[in-house]
Amino acid sequence: MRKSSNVSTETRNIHLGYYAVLREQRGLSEERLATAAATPRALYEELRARHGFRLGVPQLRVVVNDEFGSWDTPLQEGDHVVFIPPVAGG
Amino acid sequence: MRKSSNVSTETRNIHLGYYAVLREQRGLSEERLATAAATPRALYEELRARHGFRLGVPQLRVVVNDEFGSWDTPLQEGDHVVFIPPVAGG
Amino acid sequence: MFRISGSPINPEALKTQLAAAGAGACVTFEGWVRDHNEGKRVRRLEYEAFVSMAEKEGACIVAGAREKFGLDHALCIHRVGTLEIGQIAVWVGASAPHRDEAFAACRYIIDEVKHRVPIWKKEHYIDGDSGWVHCEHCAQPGRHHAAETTPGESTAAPRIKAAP
Amino acid sequence: MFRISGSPINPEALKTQLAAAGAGACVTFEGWVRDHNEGKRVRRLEYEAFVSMAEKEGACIVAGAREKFGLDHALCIHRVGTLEIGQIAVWVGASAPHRDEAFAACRYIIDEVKHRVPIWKKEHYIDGDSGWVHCEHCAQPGRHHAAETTPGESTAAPRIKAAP
Repeated sequence: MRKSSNVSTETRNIHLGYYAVLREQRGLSEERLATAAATPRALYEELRARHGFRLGVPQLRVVVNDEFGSWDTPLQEGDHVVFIPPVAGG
Repeated sequence: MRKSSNVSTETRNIHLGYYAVLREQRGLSEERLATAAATPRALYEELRARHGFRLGVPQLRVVVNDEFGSWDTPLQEGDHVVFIPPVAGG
Repeated sequence: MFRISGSPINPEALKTQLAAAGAGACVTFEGWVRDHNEGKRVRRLEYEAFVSMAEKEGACIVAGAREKFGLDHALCIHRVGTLEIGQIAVWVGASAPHRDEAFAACRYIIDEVKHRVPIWKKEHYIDGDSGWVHCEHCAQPGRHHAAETTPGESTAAPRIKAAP
Repeated sequence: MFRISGSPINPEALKTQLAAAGAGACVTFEGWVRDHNEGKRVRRLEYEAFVSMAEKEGACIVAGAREKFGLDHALCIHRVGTLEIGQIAVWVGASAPHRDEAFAACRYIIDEVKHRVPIWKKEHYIDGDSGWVHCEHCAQPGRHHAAETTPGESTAAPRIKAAP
């Protein structure tokens, strides 16, 4: 198990997918990103600061590798991450 | 207005329609009947005694001239009367 | 609109009548002839209606639902005659701006039709028996009863043994 | 079964998949593109889905409903892409021995799909404006919210002014 002091300085390659309002605000549907963010929460805050996303973490869910995940589970190299804006099917 | 003492001895021609279990028990769909029955209630009891209908008044509704009627409203010459067994559409 | 039909029901043709630019929800109910009831295996059903009264009562129910639930459109068609397993005995459709009203109205219409409209059904069983389906509660004006007949209620239904 | 579809939904073809000799009730829900929402006149809608997750979540909802309500069959298809007024955005169908279960299941499925499945819709208004429809409650896993967005909630939705 990695120590969190190490985790925060590692860099991981993350595959990001964007949908709906996040896709529009980001201006693309997917990207690969090298990030020092250790968790989905840190990653989203990094992206939010960079791209000005208006939605906050409480309004989103996160999907990691096609499973709904928790905001604080450590990210792994190569993870596929999607932040899910509030849905409105039907 | 007729006095009820007279009503009970008058004879009226009533057009009867039968449906479902009453039609089967009567063996026909409609008939014309000259009856001394003054009300739908009396008429049904007369028919029940004659034909052995198993349903009682509390299980039925009565329609007089294409309107749901009351059991004790005096019948008039030429009335069209249908006793409605419990329904089961759908 | 409510109608008694002696010929098969065509759901698609009916549903087009529910279209409205302001409608966001359409709910339909179809009653199908089922191969069993209360533990007995059913071969077919026969439906009989007091047509003039059925159409009057049915129209009243459907118009009432339109008003009560603020519907765009509502329709109900009920079959009469002999129906085989899988055939549509009754079709109800309701369209409304939102789904709450469309669901509630569709349910309301089929419940009221089953309780109030003078239509009767006779079940013909695999074993040759047959019986009129009803429950005594239905006969009480204004009284509601369980959605389906129950074993206790069905014992009141006369059973007519088929000729051998 | 749950499916995301890029082409128009064909209700009749779907409904034949619900047939079962033991089914006495079939309830369907169609979500139609409505010409208005929250007082704004709508020209068309755009639906977008995270397809792999939507189909996984949707399949889970439909299978859960089959189990929970003892259904014969259940299906849900959701459109993506650009839809005009009157087109079918989503279709849900459920068949069951009795109507209680068919109604409850159909309602359950559309409610869960609207709350949980990663599908988004953008409204394009007659006045040239557009906006993603959502409410903040939807983002809370396991939380239910009102059936439709409300004016208070919709103010949280980013509005993107169309190019003149």
